[in-house]
Amino acid sequence: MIEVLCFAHVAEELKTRSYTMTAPITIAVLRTDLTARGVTGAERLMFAVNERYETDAYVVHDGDTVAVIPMVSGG
Amino acid sequence: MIEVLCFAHVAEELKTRSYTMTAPITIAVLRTDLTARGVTGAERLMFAVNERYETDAYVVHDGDTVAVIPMVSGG
Amino acid sequence: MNWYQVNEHPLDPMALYEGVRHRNVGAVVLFIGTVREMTGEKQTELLEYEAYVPMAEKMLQQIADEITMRWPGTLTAVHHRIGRLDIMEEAVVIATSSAHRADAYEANRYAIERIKEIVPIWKREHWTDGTEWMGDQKEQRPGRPKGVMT
Amino acid sequence: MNWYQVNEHPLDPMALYEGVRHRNVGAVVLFIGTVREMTGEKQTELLEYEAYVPMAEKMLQQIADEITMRWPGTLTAVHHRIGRLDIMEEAVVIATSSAHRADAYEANRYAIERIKEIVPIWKREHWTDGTEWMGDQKEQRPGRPKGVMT
Repeated sequence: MIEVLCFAHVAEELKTRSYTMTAPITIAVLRTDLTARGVTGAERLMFAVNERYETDAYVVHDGDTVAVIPMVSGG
Repeated sequence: MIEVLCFAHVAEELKTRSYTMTAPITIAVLRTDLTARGVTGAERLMFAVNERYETDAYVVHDGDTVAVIPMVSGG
Repeated sequence: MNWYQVNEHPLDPMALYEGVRHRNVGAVVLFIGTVREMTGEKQTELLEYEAYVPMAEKMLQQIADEITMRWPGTLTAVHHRIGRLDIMEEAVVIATSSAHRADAYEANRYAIERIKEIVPIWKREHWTDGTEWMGDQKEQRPGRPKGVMT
Repeated sequence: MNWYQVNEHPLDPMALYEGVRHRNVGAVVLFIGTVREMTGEKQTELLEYEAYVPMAEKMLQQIADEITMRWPGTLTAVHHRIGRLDIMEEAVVIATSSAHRADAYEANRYAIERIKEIVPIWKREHWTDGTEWMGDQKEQRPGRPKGVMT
């Protein structure tokens, strides 16, 4: 199992701050799944695994924490 | 008469913070006079008349205040 | 002082200033981002910031490390506030220090630009006519954010 | 607060920060110049600043006016200290504020560069091996300093 953390508009659209998925799974599949769950603009989301940015081909394993990261707007 | 104000190395070399000269006089003549008084690098000094920078051709008149301005180094 | 901090406490610019000073510093640059009321015709009532805190603090540390590589001897401290902020409150303070001013200025500017690229913090504008999560705009491209060092 | 001040009082960066803030400011940049101990192999014991005070304050005002012309809406405050300063003491504080960060950064950098061109303030280094008035170097050209606006 992996934990997927949600923030900002993603958390609002999913009405949750986290959910779980079965591993192993690629970020590309997580992205597709987010679209299926009704998240807008999933093709533009970024992802971090264990607090590091990773790209679509990355394989997430059991115990990893994935964060779905909309375009940041700090500062 | 005009008052000539001196700062930094100029004040030290002349051992005074001000002196007077007879007007009208150009800045070019004031510059030459400073060399005659023993100021080093007088060709590189700047001058302000009544707190405005002026160049060699400027004519200083009675009652004006001239400041001899070595290269600045504030900040 | 924590040098890289993301939390709900009001910011103290002087704490960061004091943190980056030492005997061989000749120049300190502080950037303070504050909540602005008007953006064109739109009026902000308050801002709300949310963060993925542990990763955000790690990314701030990474930005400071990038600065040390690019401008050796330059120190960087960054505090970012989250939660609800009123007009004029401080959202972010960046302090950079170095022997010479060029490094302190350039490093500081670099830090804020990098924060806006890689630090997982999100801003929601509470306009007088509605709310909006900022940043999820068409410029965004999938995958690694622009300029992430690997 | 006096916005353009040259005197012997210790500087208070937060006073300038508070001075340039208002509801439509999104970015404040502070530059703080401090007395550095080492310059290459040379060791500074203290610095001594001297100024032609009334003209120096007038030139600081002129620099702020130049900034307003180049970066409309940007506010600038500058305090410069004179007299004897120990290592780590503040010699100059420049605060700039604007709606957007680019203007605040650029205006601040512009201010310090202009101060070093036109503001009649002189620094004497007290090195461990002697004293030296800085600035009277071969780069200087007679007449109007580089970039003076007429």
